[in-house]
Amino acid sequence: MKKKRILSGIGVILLFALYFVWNEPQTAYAMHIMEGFLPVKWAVFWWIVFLPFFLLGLRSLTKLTKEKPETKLLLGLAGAFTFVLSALKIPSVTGSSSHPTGTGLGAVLFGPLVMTVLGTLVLLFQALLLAHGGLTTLGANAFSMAIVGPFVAYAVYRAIIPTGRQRLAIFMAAALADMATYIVTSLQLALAFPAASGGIAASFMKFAGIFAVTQVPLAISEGLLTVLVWNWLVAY
Amino acid sequence: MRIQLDTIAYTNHLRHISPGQKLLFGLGMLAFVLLSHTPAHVVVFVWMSVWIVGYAKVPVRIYMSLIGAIGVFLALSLPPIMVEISRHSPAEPTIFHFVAGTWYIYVSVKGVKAAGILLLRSLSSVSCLYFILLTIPFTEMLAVLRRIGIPEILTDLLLVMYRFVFVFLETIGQLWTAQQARGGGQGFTGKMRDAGRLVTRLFTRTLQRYQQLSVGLAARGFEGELRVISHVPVSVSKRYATEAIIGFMLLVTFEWWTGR
Amino acid sequence: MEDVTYTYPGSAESALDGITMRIPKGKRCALLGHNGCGKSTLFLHMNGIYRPHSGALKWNKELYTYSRASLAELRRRVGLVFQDPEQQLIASTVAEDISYGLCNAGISESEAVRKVQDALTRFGLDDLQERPVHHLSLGQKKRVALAGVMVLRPELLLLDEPTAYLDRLHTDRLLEELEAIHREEGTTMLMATHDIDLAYEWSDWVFVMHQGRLVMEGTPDEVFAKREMLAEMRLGVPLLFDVWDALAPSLLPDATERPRTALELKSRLERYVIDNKRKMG
Amino acid sequence: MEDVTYTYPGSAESALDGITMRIPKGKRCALLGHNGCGKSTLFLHMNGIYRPHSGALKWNKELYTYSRASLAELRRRVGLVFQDPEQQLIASTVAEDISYGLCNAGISESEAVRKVQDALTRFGLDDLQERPVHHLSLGQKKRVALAGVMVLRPELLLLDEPTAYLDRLHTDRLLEELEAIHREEGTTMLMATHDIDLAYEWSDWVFVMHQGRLVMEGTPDEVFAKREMLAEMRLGVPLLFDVWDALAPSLLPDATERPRTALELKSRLERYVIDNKRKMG
Repeated sequence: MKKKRILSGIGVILLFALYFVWNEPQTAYAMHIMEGFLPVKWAVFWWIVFLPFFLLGLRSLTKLTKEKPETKLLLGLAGAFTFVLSALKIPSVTGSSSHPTGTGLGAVLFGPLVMTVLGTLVLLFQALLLAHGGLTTLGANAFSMAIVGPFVAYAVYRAIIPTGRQRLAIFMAAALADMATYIVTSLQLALAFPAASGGIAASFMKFAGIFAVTQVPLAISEGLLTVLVWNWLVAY
Repeated sequence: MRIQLDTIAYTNHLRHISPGQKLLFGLGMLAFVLLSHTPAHVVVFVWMSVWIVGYAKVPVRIYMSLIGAIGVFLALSLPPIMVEISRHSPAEPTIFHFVAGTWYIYVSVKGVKAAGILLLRSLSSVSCLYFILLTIPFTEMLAVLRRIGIPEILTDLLLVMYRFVFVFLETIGQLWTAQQARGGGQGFTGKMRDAGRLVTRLFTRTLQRYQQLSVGLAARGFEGELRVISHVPVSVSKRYATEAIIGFMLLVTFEWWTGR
Repeated sequence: MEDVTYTYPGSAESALDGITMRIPKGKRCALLGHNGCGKSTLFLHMNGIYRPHSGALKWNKELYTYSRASLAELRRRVGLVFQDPEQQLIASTVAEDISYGLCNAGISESEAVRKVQDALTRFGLDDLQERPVHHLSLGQKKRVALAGVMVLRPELLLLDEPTAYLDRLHTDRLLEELEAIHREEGTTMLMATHDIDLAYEWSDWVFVMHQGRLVMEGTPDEVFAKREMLAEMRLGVPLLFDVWDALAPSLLPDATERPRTALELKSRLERYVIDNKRKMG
Repeated sequence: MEDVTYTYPGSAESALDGITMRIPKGKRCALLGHNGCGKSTLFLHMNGIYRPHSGALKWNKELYTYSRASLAELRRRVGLVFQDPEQQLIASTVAEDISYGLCNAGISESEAVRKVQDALTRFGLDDLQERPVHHLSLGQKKRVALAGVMVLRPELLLLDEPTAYLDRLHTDRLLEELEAIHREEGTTMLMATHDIDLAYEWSDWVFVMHQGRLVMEGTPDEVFAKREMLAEMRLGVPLLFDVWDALAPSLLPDATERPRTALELKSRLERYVIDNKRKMG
């Protein structure tokens, strides 16, 4: 009996290992909630949460471009740059490749409100050109990636920069923005799909636990990459 | 570098049908999927596939691989929903379960059912999304957005982004090729540094592009507006409109019938 | 009448160093010089994008005023085609991009649609009009950029290295198009290039710039006859010119006109060979 | 010995359509063809970046294996200089960029530093070594790109349109540098270009590609003698070749060698004129 239990334990571990190996190449999608995945009430809910931030960002953008029309071009190019980054494969600590989000760097460079609008447009492009994410789930995805990510990055950067350790600030901003995004995504999924036993909290542990395997190394990778880029940019 | 979905959108056989009509249809079906139940999902998936493969003439092989990729991803997202972890032995019927220490790990019949329903709903809404992506070129979508009164700042940003997404993809592809040709991409640190260099170079190129573009557009009389005249096909096909409306009504009836 | 006088003592980089030039109306002019000699900077001045630190520019004897309205007017009259078409194409399809300048000029929509159609036909872009810009080849992009500028019917067309990176086939096509524009609309043209063979074949008038200064101007024959100066700047002499100079004094001492294309040279030589044989015979 | 055989029946775009070619060792070869005829695709195959859909490539009679180690080895042996240096320069400063290939080749740091210094001196880049790449002129960028490849001492150097968009001054300098490399190291070179005058002047062996096929190869004299074929592809014939063909049969019936540069033509003609006068006199 005891032997059987150990065997089945090993079986579970093997199964999960296999699952993660499979899951790894799919990280491109992992931070996005697919079209149709959220029940309608949650899709609507996240749209409602997302819109005020978006409109605020839009207002500050409009003011900015009224004063200097060329800003429009700069922001458009920055958006294209962010989109291309998100399509770029970067090496992940676990070995295979993964995708950076670029929201950390963007928030530090342009400020979180502007990045909210840009990030949303990037998500829209991903949905429309690559079928990553979706239209009805855009509210939820934009909330986690284009609002929480940039605000966390900006707050972390502002908090650490007075200590004078700029590289650490950049690393933490980029890495924690990624982490925050993935935690919020897990929460969104947990709210939509509470576990039969243990409810939302148990469900959150499941989603967060599984994403952790791919997203934590990715967050570290993105942090490192952002620091590298920052070093080169500052040097020249 | 090209993006496959974008390229197909410019060559599909429904291209010359009014984008408004197609967008309305696609979004309408998407909303319907979110509000309806499983039997209707299956019907929608089949019907949208007929639109995409039959009417828009998207090659079956490409469509299958697109759906396949999404399917694999969806299948991988399902285990967290099916698997339950509890300290108590499961009260509901299970398909299998393990005991690991003091924890019970099990998959319940109810969980599998829920996952199956979710899978079908996702697939059928993805087919609606694909209908929009594969039949409406982005430029025409932009024209529709302009017409329905999306703020100018957004459409302008989308215009610039769309134009330069491809320029930058090209740049990044070329830089990557050059790194390969010069023996790059060896080991983790090597790959990391290469990726960092790529991003840095792309960033400086982006700033250069910005300067060039400001000058280039100033020479063409840029004063803050990016207005263009879009040539958008306006032909509303009666044949397709009829099928869409009748089909939609049948679907609503079907949903009402099965969803009670 | 076309009359641009322009002086501009150098900035820190002294991109332009006290240039005074006058572009003859209705002529095809070439502006020769190495990369980085100030050709592009000069163009951006003529288009009113840069303002000279000192000196002034004139259009038809009137000074540039740099007010908003006059700038818009100026940019309609002076069309600028950049070397890299990526720099000036903004919209996502060919037809939309061509309409961009028209929209800025405040032309009514129906009028603009008609003009875009004309331009599409004129430049053989009919089949491409709905094509997204990122599906075009370099030669096609250059053609779209040119069409987008010509649709405004500028009186002066500035071309910055229009043949750069094009192969001979596409260069020939572009030159044919320029030729047709010049014939039909009489547009004054100024082409910056470092291809002296091209300048020799194409232009009525040649300017030579070196290190921010205008060092020579004149008809192609006058300019290319100053071999020492050209050699000093290492600009070289057109191959045809060279070959002709090698041949003419001994073979055709009474020839007055130089051949401008390889074809012309060839037929002249063939005629000479026949004449010679007759004499001998 | 150099021996690349390569067959590749077209993909959907059929960029390369069943090409078989063999690059003669130690020669300076030119690869002629229009933009988009498949020249760049071919180069990327030779460098092992693309794998043929069918057919195979060989290096010294050995098949390409595409294993990690053999690819690294291959890329050390086959250096590829891209047309647009923007595309090839990866690092931020000149010295850093030149060291990039060395670092990848796993050469020890002290050795690498020495080699970078050599290369800097060799290509006259000493003064620029700390300069960020985006502050360089086009000519300088091309030189850095060439230095970054040559520092690995490849046995075969692939040059994609090296003179595209360079002015004559910089073209001459580049050709001088290539000449020096060829003389000192005996590197086999293959230059893709659409400048037939350049190909005629520079190369020992000429390949002509058209629409993904290799349509001709031979010595420059052999290839350019096939006028009809070249005309059909609208590639043209070198000017000097044309002139010589028009003159030689009647003036110098016993001439066997064609002149390759304008200077050579000139001296030949002068000699002829003198001879002639003496005969007449």
